[in-house]
Amino acid sequence: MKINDVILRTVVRGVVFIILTLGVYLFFSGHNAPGGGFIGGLVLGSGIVLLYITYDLETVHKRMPFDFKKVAGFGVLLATGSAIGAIFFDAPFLSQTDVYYTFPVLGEKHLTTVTIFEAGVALTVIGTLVTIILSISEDE
Amino acid sequence: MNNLLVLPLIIPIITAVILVFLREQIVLQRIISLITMIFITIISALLLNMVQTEGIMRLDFSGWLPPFGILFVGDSFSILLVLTASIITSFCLLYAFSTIGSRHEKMFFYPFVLFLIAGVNGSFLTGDIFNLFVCFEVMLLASYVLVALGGKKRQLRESLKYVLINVVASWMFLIALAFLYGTVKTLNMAHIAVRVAEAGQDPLLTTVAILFLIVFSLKAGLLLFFWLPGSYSVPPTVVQALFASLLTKVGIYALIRTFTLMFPLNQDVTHTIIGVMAGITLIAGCMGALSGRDIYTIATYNVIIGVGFILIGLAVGTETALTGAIYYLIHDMLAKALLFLLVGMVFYVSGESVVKKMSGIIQNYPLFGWIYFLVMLALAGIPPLSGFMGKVLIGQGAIESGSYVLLALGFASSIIVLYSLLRIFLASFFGETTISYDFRKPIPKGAYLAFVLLALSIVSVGVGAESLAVYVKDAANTLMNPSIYIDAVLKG
Amino acid sequence: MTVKEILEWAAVLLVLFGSIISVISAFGLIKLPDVYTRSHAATKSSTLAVLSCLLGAFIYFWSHDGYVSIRLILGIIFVFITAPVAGHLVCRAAYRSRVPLAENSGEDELKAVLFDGDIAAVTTEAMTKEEPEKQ
Amino acid sequence: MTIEIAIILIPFIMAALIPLFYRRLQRKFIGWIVLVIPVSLFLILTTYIPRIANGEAFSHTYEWIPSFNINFTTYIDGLSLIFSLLITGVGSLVILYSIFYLSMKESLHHFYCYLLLFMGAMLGVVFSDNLMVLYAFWELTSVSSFLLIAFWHHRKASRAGARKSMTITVSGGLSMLLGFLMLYTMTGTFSIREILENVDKISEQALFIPALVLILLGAFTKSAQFPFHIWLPDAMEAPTPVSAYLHSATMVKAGIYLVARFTPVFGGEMIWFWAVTGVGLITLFWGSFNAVRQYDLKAILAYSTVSQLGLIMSLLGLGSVAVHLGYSTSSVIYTQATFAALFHLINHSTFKGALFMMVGIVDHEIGTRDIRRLGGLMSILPFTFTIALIGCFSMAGLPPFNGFLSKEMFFAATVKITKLDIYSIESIGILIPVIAWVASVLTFIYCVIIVSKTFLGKIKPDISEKNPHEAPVGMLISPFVLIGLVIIIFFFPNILGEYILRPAMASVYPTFPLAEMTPHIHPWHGFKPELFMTIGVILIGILLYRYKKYWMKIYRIFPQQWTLNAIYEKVITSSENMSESITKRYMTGNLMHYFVYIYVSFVVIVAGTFLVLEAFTWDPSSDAPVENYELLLVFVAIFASFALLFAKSRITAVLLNGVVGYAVAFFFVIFRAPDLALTQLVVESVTTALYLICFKYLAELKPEPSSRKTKLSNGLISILVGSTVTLIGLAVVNYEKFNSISSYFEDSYNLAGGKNIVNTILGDFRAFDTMLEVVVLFIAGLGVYTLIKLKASKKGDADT
Amino acid sequence: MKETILLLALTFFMIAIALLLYRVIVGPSMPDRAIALDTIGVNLISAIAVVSIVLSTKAFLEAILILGILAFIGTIAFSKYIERGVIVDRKGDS
Amino acid sequence: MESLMMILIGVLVAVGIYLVLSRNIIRVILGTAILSHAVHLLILTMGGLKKGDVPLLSQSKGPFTDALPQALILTAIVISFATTAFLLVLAYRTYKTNGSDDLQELRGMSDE
Repeated sequence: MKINDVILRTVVRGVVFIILTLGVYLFFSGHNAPGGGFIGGLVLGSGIVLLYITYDLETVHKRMPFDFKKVAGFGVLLATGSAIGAIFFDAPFLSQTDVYYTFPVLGEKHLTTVTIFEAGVALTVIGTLVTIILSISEDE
Repeated sequence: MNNLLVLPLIIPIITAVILVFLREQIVLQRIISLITMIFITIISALLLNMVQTEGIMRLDFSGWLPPFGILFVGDSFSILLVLTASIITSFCLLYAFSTIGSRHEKMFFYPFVLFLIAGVNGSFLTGDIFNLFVCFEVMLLASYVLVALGGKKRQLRESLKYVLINVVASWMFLIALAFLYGTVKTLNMAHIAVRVAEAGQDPLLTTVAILFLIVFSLKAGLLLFFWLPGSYSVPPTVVQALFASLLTKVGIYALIRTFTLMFPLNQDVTHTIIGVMAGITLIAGCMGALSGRDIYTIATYNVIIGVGFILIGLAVGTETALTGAIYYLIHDMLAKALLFLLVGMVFYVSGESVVKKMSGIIQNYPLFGWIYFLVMLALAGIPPLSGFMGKVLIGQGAIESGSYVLLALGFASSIIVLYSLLRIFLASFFGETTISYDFRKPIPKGAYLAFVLLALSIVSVGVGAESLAVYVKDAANTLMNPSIYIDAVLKG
Repeated sequence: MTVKEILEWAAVLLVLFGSIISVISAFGLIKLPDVYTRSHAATKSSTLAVLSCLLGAFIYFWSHDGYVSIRLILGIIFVFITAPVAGHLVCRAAYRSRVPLAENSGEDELKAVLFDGDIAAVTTEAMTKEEPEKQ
Repeated sequence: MTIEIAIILIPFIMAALIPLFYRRLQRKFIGWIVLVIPVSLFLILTTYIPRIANGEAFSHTYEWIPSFNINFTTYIDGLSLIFSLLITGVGSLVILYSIFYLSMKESLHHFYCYLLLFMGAMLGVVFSDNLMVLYAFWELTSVSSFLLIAFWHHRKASRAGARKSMTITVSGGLSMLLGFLMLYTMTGTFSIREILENVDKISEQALFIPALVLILLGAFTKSAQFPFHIWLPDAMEAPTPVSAYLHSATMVKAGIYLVARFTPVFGGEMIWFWAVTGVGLITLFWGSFNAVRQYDLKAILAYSTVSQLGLIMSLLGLGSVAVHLGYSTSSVIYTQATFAALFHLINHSTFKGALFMMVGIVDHEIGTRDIRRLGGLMSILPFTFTIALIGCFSMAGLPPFNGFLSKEMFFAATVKITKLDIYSIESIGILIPVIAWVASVLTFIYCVIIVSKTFLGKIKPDISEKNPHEAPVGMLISPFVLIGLVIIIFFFPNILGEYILRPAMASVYPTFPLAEMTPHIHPWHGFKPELFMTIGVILIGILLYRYKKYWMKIYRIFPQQWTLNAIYEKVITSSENMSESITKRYMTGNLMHYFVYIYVSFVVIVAGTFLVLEAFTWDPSSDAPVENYELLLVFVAIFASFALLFAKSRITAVLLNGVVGYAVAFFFVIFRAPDLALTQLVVESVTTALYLICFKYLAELKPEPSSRKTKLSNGLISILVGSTVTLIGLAVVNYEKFNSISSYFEDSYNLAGGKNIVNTILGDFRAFDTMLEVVVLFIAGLGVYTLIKLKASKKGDADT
Repeated sequence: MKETILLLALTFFMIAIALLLYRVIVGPSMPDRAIALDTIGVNLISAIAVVSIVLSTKAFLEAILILGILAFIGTIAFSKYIERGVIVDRKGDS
Repeated sequence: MESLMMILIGVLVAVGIYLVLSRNIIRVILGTAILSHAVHLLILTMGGLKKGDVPLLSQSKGPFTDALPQALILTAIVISFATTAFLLVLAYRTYKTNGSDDLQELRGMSDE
């Protein structure tokens, strides 16, 4: 017996957009307001999970053809890489640095390596979350 | 600041993640993982010598001075253990190359091993109690996966128990951490030591210390070892060997660190309890080893006996005893790894795990048999093999401090160790063989290589005890005088 | 009383109103006879409660700190969109999993369509009907 | 590298070389090549005799583990020289013998390898000055003798015998090690000589007596003293050359060596005197008593060895009174017992070695060692008969053989000791000569049995059918050399006394003037009590042998299950069974039980400490205020969690868990933790989703099948744990001795450029935690993937 | 005064939650419980808003939004589970 | 408030432990979930409750509530999430291969 999900899917299309935006927002606002790589990643991940729930594995996989294990792995590499980078500058492991850089359009922005670190964290969280959900759902 | 200190943790992690991307290239995975471990071995050997010349090293992550940031502290004790762990892992990897099989290798076996060793090394090196928890978790998560890797019926069943018990243990760790933070309001181990000393380790702090004792006992298999025999006998042989040699030792390390650095003051209470627990562990371990009818049971209970024996050293608490405990710890790591590799190989060549159902293995595999004989003697503490120095020094310490009951139990236990392992040797290795030489299952060369290397290290640790003495003595000295550690962390 | 204070009071009262509605809706959830009626209490009055409450908060922050919270507006919109969908889905799930209606309910018209008749035929019919909407 | 080190090392080097090169050698040459080593060592050692007789001693130290005072110190004095000569001398003969004894099919390389290992270990024992090195070699002798005994490891009895000897001797070794460690604790040195210098200081210490007892235990187990002798008869499963070597000259003598070596340290103690003498005498009696009833020739010899070792041991005990008395003209006479001990040590090696080789020949040629199946071999094996006759007469203490001399001295010593009035010898001292005499009678009897049952009488038919003949010359050389010695020593005992025994006496009694301690040994020394005792032995012995069948019944008095062997077996099996039943009882494999153990020990240990130390305090005055809604929230959380206990369906349970999670999140809100609230909410929802996804593969909840009693006790345990946590928590809340380090983080904007303190902690101050936690997450994700993808193949892989 | 009213409102929300908890526990059907949990979530949103007012902090506004999202996702998941026993379909349903 | 929280934590611990002592895998896992809730609250309580403002510098001048426990709990939450995910999968794999979700039946002593 097929069950249609028209209402759900229609709403979710919008909602997922909100969720993903919120995720990105949380990711960037982390340094000064609640949020950060972790929560951002979790929210983004749960947005993707919502997609999986409302659609199905195949459909979503066509739209997002990533190997989420590798996304997670890439995240870990990014986090550890940004941490280990300090070693080459003879600074203690994990030392963060920041610069103020003036972009052509955006004006002066505060850039920190913490952001790379946080991005690594977020990617890992997304990757892992989706990997777990996907692996279980694919099990027969 | 010394960035070398973080390498034993970070290199395996990065390599492990890279290996995840190289999933299909098995040969490449093997080479990279082995190179990584050798690299870490070299690094830690380097560090060990640096500690001797420059004193205790520390690395404040991001440059935040203790007690505010997290830091790694390398003293002789921790780096000795890192070194031993790295060496053992390299050898075990050699064994794994020829035995683990491509099914496992494609399922990220090497990454998980590397994660495990990263967690282990992190636990040894960290100077922050909450970070210790996190490192434990890295190690544990990797171990959960490794126990269950393979998906056999028995394996899943035992790993479920293993995971659940460890989840509860981690929970208790968190409880203890909460209480610790609630009392001393800091997380840096050296800083905790200072504050505990300031408060004179009052009753409440002692209670917290006892909580930590329970937590680490669960990890170390001190008194609370119930989970150990089941879960250590199900995973693939290499994993068993790694577990037996590394995991409980991390718990032991944590116990020693906790009760020499952070809570050394109320020894009447804490060390008495440790002593009682170690005694019961020894008795129970001996009974288990005596009752064992299959090789895995005997081997796993020997792990428990080893734990009890080492912790006698802590319970006694004199410098000699701690020196002995460190020696014995190193010995036990090497010997238990070898023992489990051998036991696994016995199962492989005979297809049997019940002692009485096999015989005459030594006729087809003489070298294999003699290496078993060697490790048996080493575990029984026969000189000049590796177990001897530790046993002598722990015994000396116990005599000095008058702990005769523990002394008697400890020495009696080595007879049981010998007896139980001798039973395997006589029944399984000696006797008539039923399989002719030509029809035997060949033992892979890599496995032999691992055996021989481990056996050589057991012999050289025993014979060359002097070359280790300077490090071990320094380690014990630091343990006995926590102010050295504290000053190194909090000053300068 | 300044405008600011009036607004603050309005906010506080809105919150109070919301909380009372919320309790009423909770009572509804307790008292109503079956899941379908309860879902009314849950989706309709609870949404009202939360909307008034969020509105109150919005007004409060606006008046108190001069802070226009986009997040609160978003939240309001979000609840506004999702609450009915959630209610719909749960009720449908309930019906499909054959949770019985209260005894004093009126006629159950869907029952014949969904469970008693030729299920395959009905569903394919339903699907063909929905086809254009889907695109 | 000095010559002493070389003496110890050469056997080891050779032992290591044999397995490497034996394939290149012809099998028959292995033995001859090996033989070179003990012979040359023996010759080298003989060069020491004159120098040591002059009172020199040789010592060299090589650092091994100087950090812990463990050094490789060799020390050769008179005492070690005797033993080393025996080891290498008898060793040469044994290897010579075994070249002919062992068939070419045996794994000769193993045999010689073990034998050389053993020889090296024994040399190490007697040459070591450092107690730890001595211990190392001591255990090595146990190990190598284990290998020798288990040489025919396809035989079950060999394995059992090897196991028993290993277990007992290693245990003894361990107790000896403990004794050594106690000595070290008292003196701060492992060097025997340095300990000797400090004897006065340590004899008053509390550890002195325990050390004495423990070291004696080591010596007794090694020397097969009662009741530890049980391993020795079983060890006879070894090839006969091994028995000849281990049990006549070497391994069992190690205990004697140890006792002699430590006599100057402990000899002054009463307990030493009684322990050594008493145990020696009991062993002497018990060994001879049991030897009489054996049927296996080797078993007779085994028990006779036990008995003879008891004799030597008791002599050493008797000699120790001299140490107690100190030097005076009247006390010197008691040193003669020790002299006799050393003398008998050599004598025993000669005749017992010969006898073992004799039995080997009989076994080799006839194919059995059972005296019930032997008889009349005199005509077939005339040379062997000669060996047996001389060896047995010497053992029985008859002239003109060396056993007579030492036996006489033994009697003399036992008689002499009764005249002393220390150690309450006056009350029970008379037993000493009595037991010695009775045991000697028994010794005489079994000696007669060996000779008569094997060689006299008629030849049994099944033996004559095989048409046996005398052994090859090669096999006879060694025993003839030994019985030659038996006779030579009788006639020229004083050469031995002067050059070999006297220097050894100096080692045992360092404070005594050497010249007075060497009695002149006469075969004839007048009508003294000892002579009458010997005559009595012979007469009564012959009588008893004649009427053996009448008194043999006494052996049946002891029921079979009460023999020491049976008790040993019973102790082992019952301890195994008991361990098994106890272990099985608590190691149920049921996770619930394991959790119960954990929680019970948690409560007992933690709460116990907490209450005993009276650490509980509670002062709610500084608590934050409680609002109504918070109270309600607490109730909601409590109710939700309680309801979880009774949830009948898993969805309900998960929903309730969700409620608890929401409540926790709201607590985070109330307690001003926005990041936590966010994380908690997301994680809670994702976890709930995970539960739901996994429920597809899991069964619906069933009511708990546990019994009411289990439920009650579980409930009690959980309440106890819960209240322990609460009570400690209440006490901790009021613990306000320190300020938190987190005030430092409040400057986060200046320090780390972030205004969210929690986030700066996570991303900067404690970024390392975050990094690792990401790794944890990654491992978990990968782990889930592997768990699902890697399923056990149907056929099941044997090992991976 | 305002504060008292706000606390009173919070108390009301808690009462509502407690009542809903009753529904979660008692059921009787799964959808009942799911609805009740959803409503608890919605009530929590309000409660968090009120707490934000009381503490006069904007730190929890994200939490409000998140909770809205999650309550929605949770309800979808539950209803899908109740309806089909599976949350994530493997294949497209067309 | 602290005392009240400690009582709540005690109750949660007791409930969690009772569940962990169950024979059914799902109950045990739920028990660990409750236990981790309890310990998170405990860590928070140990840092002191309502002692200051939300630890955001942009929102207040202080004093702030203790931020360190919050960071610790965050880490702990993530770790317990990771563990729970693994545990759940392990549980159902065990159930599928061993055919039982009763831990007493999963003793595994007799069938070997």
